[in-house]
Parts: sequence; structure tokens; C-alpha cells
Amino acid sequence: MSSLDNLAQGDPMSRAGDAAAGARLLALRVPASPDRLRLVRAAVSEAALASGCSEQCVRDIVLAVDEACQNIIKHAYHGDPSREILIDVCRDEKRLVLEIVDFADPVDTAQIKPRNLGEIRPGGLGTHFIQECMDATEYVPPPDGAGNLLRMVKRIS
Amino acid sequence: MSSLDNLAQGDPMSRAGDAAAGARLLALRVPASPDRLRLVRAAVSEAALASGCSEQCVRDIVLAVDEACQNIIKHAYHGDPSREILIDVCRDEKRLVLEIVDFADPVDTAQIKPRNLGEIRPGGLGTHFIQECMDATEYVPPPDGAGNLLRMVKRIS
Amino acid sequence: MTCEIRHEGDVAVVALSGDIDLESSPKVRTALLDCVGLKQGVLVDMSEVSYIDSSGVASLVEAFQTARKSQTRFGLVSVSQPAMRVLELARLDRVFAIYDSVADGVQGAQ
Amino acid sequence: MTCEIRHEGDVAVVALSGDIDLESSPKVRTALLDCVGLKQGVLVDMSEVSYIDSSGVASLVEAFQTARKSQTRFGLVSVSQPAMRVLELARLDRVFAIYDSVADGVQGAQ
Ligand SMILES: Nc1ncnc2c1ncn2[C@@H]1O[C@H](COP(=O)(O)OP(=O)(O)O)[C@@H](O)[C@H]1O
Ligand SMILES: Nc1ncnc2c1ncn2[C@@H]1O[C@H](COP(=O)(O)OP(=O)(O)O)[C@@H](O)[C@H]1O
Repeated sequence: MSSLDNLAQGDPMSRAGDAAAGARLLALRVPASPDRLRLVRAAVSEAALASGCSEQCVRDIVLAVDEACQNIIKHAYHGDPSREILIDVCRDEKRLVLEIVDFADPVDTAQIKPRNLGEIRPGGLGTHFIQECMDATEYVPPPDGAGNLLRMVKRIS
Repeated sequence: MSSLDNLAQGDPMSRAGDAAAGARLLALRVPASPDRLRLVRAAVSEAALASGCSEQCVRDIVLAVDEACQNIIKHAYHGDPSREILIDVCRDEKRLVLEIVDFADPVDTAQIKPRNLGEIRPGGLGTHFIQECMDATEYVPPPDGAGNLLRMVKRIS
Repeated sequence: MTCEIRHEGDVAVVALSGDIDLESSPKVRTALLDCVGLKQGVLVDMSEVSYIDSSGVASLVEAFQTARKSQTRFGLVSVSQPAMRVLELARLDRVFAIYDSVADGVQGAQ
Repeated sequence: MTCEIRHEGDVAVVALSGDIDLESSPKVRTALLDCVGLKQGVLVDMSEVSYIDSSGVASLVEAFQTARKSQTRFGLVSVSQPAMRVLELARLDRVFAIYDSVADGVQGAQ
């Protein structure tokens, strides 16, 4: 049975309609493993470049997506590389909307906060980088069957 | 409504099971547009590298996937960039299995054949490149709602 | 992809770099046909070509054939390894004149 | 990612290049802590770092703190623009000693 079944489900015409509205630039599904982050960065980088982002804007987007995936790998899946991450990049006029989905238990979002940067210690920078690099981030209700959906928005500049 | 719904459909546990078997390296959905081919090449290249392919093996895989996408863009969708292409990269022991799906009308596969290379003229090289770069290629029945599924297999070397 | 044209004597050297793909090959095609149209010898420097697909190869073939019709020279120079592999796949490595350096090509193209 | 260590006088210069990410940062961490453990001054040449994430920054911070405890010098050298941006985001651009060149760093680290 083809593993494309999940990607191909639903009405293909309605998906084509999405893309016609200029919506989706990229949808990506990868194993939650550190050696896949290069791939994620390469794909997201090209999608952001193709939508007219400057080099600095591309770098910010790539860092935020990488950090969000790392947090899923480390904290949501506790390092289990058999789990998967979905990444969706859409364009909404002058903004890129990046959605990162995992299939872990719903996280207590109150627990996810950047640490005090005054205190110098290794770790605890990921969520801070995400907030600095993005114009807006929020956890929104995930699609059926998924665990968490982090939506990040960046103005194309 | 999140565009991730299509990607997230189905039982997430069964998908996670797929990945546990070492199966899926990457699933990608992009608009059928020439300016997305860089992105496709970057992502497929990283997936092939991560699975242990040599540089030459990576280049062959990337060329074959690019040519397959080009043919969909040109011949299946007749240049309509609002349509989409799905690309799925799975590992099956020592082989990479690359599946390329479109939502066009089913093609008459008898019509898809490389031209005589003795005759020198622009064009008509794509299917030849695919055959040379891959160990095996075939059109297999596509998932529900899709048009065509080209499956290409390459031994990791 | 970048495409830079310079003139050495009566030869136009077209230096291509980066990825020549379905998106960028129309620019390559136009540049090559423009140069060939000047009835000048044309050398395509392919040392910095990281990738070329069938559409890029088609642009080279079209320029090659147009040059032949107008009896001007057309050659490739220092073809990068990835590009050479693709020319070999297309069985064009023996069809095109291929030079090791621009200097060799300019001489060969006199 | 590559990580090359050479010794200039009593300073170890660790030259990093490529992407320092969750996959490669453990190697960076080990290399830096090894050098710091020798009670040598350590300079990290970051001119060829194309990317660094929070895990890479954490490795730098850990080495920096270990060096401070053992009262050896620790500095960064010719930090690439993408890496500098990330250090700035982490507010570490004023915490680390940052030198323009290895020569400057060796002097500063005497
Ligand atoms: N996707 C996630 N799922 C569960 N917990 C998370 C997630 N992302 C972040 N967290 C929590 O927020 C904390 C801060 O994360 P972060 O700033 O990225 O630093 P670090 O990952 O180095 O701890 C983490 O230690 C973790 O407890
Ligand atoms: N995905 C496809 N859908 C429909 N027809 C196709 C497809 N791929 C190839 N073909 C047919 O096969 C022919 C040969 O394709 P190819 O060797 O790639 O050369 P070119 O695209 O330059 O014509 C095409 O001209 C087209 O008629």
C-alpha cells in the first residue's frame, strides 16, 4: 500500500484550489530525527526564497522552523525517531504562515516559555529564537489525529 | 481550516509505524511550477544523502525526480501552476523508492518513451534520463483521487 | 543561475553558473541564441554549472544546431563533472566540441 | 559540518565550518570541552559557519563556562554573519570575547 495514500486523501480538486489561491508553497512530512533537519532547512529555505524573502528573512524562518522541530524531537517525542513531523508553508499575501504538527500528547503551552537570558547557561534558547525570528506564533487546535499545531507567521521582507 | 488536514488524515499511529520500519524519508507536496524544482531537488538530495547515497547516486536520483516533475508540469498539467505534485521518498533496505504523484488524467503510458538519441534535436531527453538514472521505473495504480503514480527505484550506492 | 557574456577577440564566451533547470534554461537559451545570431563563435564556459537538466541540454542543442546552420563555431569549455555526466547520458559528449580551457577553445574556434 | 583543531603556541584554534545543528553539535561540544580540558586557551574560528542553532550555541556556552571555571581563555574568531546574528539573538555577542582574526585572538588570549 503506497505511503502516498495519506498525502493524497481528500478531494484533489479542493487541494488544487488552495494552491490556485497562491496558498501552499510546501508540505513536508519527515521522521523526527536530528539527521533530517538539514532536509527541512533546505526545503523551507527554498520555499521562502521562492516567495521573495530576503536572505535574512529566509534565515530567520529557517531557524524558527528548525528550533520548533528540535523541540518536538526532544520534548514532545523524547528522541523517538520513529515519530513524524509535518511542516506546511503557505503564503497569505505578504506573509508566510508556517505550521508545524506533531502527534505527541497535547503540550501544556503554559510550560513553554523562554528562560531569562540574563542568566548565562547552555540550553533554553529555542523558544526565544522562535519568538525573535517570527512576527507571531501560537498553538492552535491541531487537525484530527494530530497532537499539536504550532502556527508561526512571518512578514515577507 | 488548516491545509495540514490532508497531510494529517488517517491514523497517526499507523504512520508512525511506517517510519519505525525505516520506511519513509520524506513526503513533499508542492505546486507544479518550475520555480519549485529547486526546492524539490534540495529536499530529495538531502533525503538521499541522509540515507547513505554517494554523491553520484544522489545526483542521479535528483535528476530523475526533477525530470519526472518537469514532465508532469509540461505534459500532464500543461503548465498550470495551480496543480500539485506529491513526492514520496521511502527506503526499502538497500533501495530508495521514489513515488511521484499527479492529479491529471491518467496518461497513456504507451506514449511515454524516450526518442532515438542518434537523431540530434532539442527535447525528448527527460524520460531517457529517468531510465538511465534509475534501476527501475513503472507507472503503478495511483491512490484514490490521484491521476498517476510513477514509482522509481534506485539501489543505494 | 547566472549567465555572463564577454568577448575575447571574435569569440563570445558565455559563462554559466549554478543550476540550469526548467526555470532558468529559457534565459540560457535566449543568451546563446543571441550570441550565435551575431555570427560569432560561441564558447560556453560550464566550469561553474552545478546542475543541468534536459531543458538546459535542449538549450545547448538548439544553439549548437543554429550555429551549425549559420556555419559559426559553437563549443563548450571546462564542463563541470555534474554537467559532463548529463551530457554523457544524452550521448552528446561526442557531438559537442568540448575544450579544457577558454584559451584552448578560442584557438580551436579560430 | 567539519571541526578542525590546530595549535598556535599555547592556544588551540578550533575551526568550525558548515551547519552546526542538533545532529552535529554534540561533536562540537566534545571537541571544545576536550580542548578546554587541556587547560589551554581556546579560540573558535567561526568564519566558515553557515548555520548555528540553539544546540550549537549551547555547546559554545558550555565550553565558555567550563573555561571560565578553570581560568583559561575562551574566545570566538571572525564570526560569520549568519552565526553573529544568532549570537545577537541569544544576547551572547557581548558575553563572548570575539576577535576579528586568529592573530588578534592569539594576542588577546596570551
Ligand atoms: N514542542 C514541545 N513540546 C513539549 N515541551 C516543549 C516543546 N517545546 C518546548 N517545550 C518546553 O519548553 C522548554 C523551553 O524550550 P526551549 O526554549 O526550546 O529550550 P530547550 O529546548 O533548550 O530546553 C523546554 O525545556 C520544554 O520543557
Ligand atoms: N507525465 C507525463 N504525462 C503525460 N505525457 C508525458 C509525461 N511524461 C512524458 N510524456 C510524454 O512523453 C514524451 C517524452 O518525454 P520526454 O522524454 O521527457 O521529453 P520532452 O518532455 O522533452 O518531450 C513527451 O513529449 C510527452 O508526450
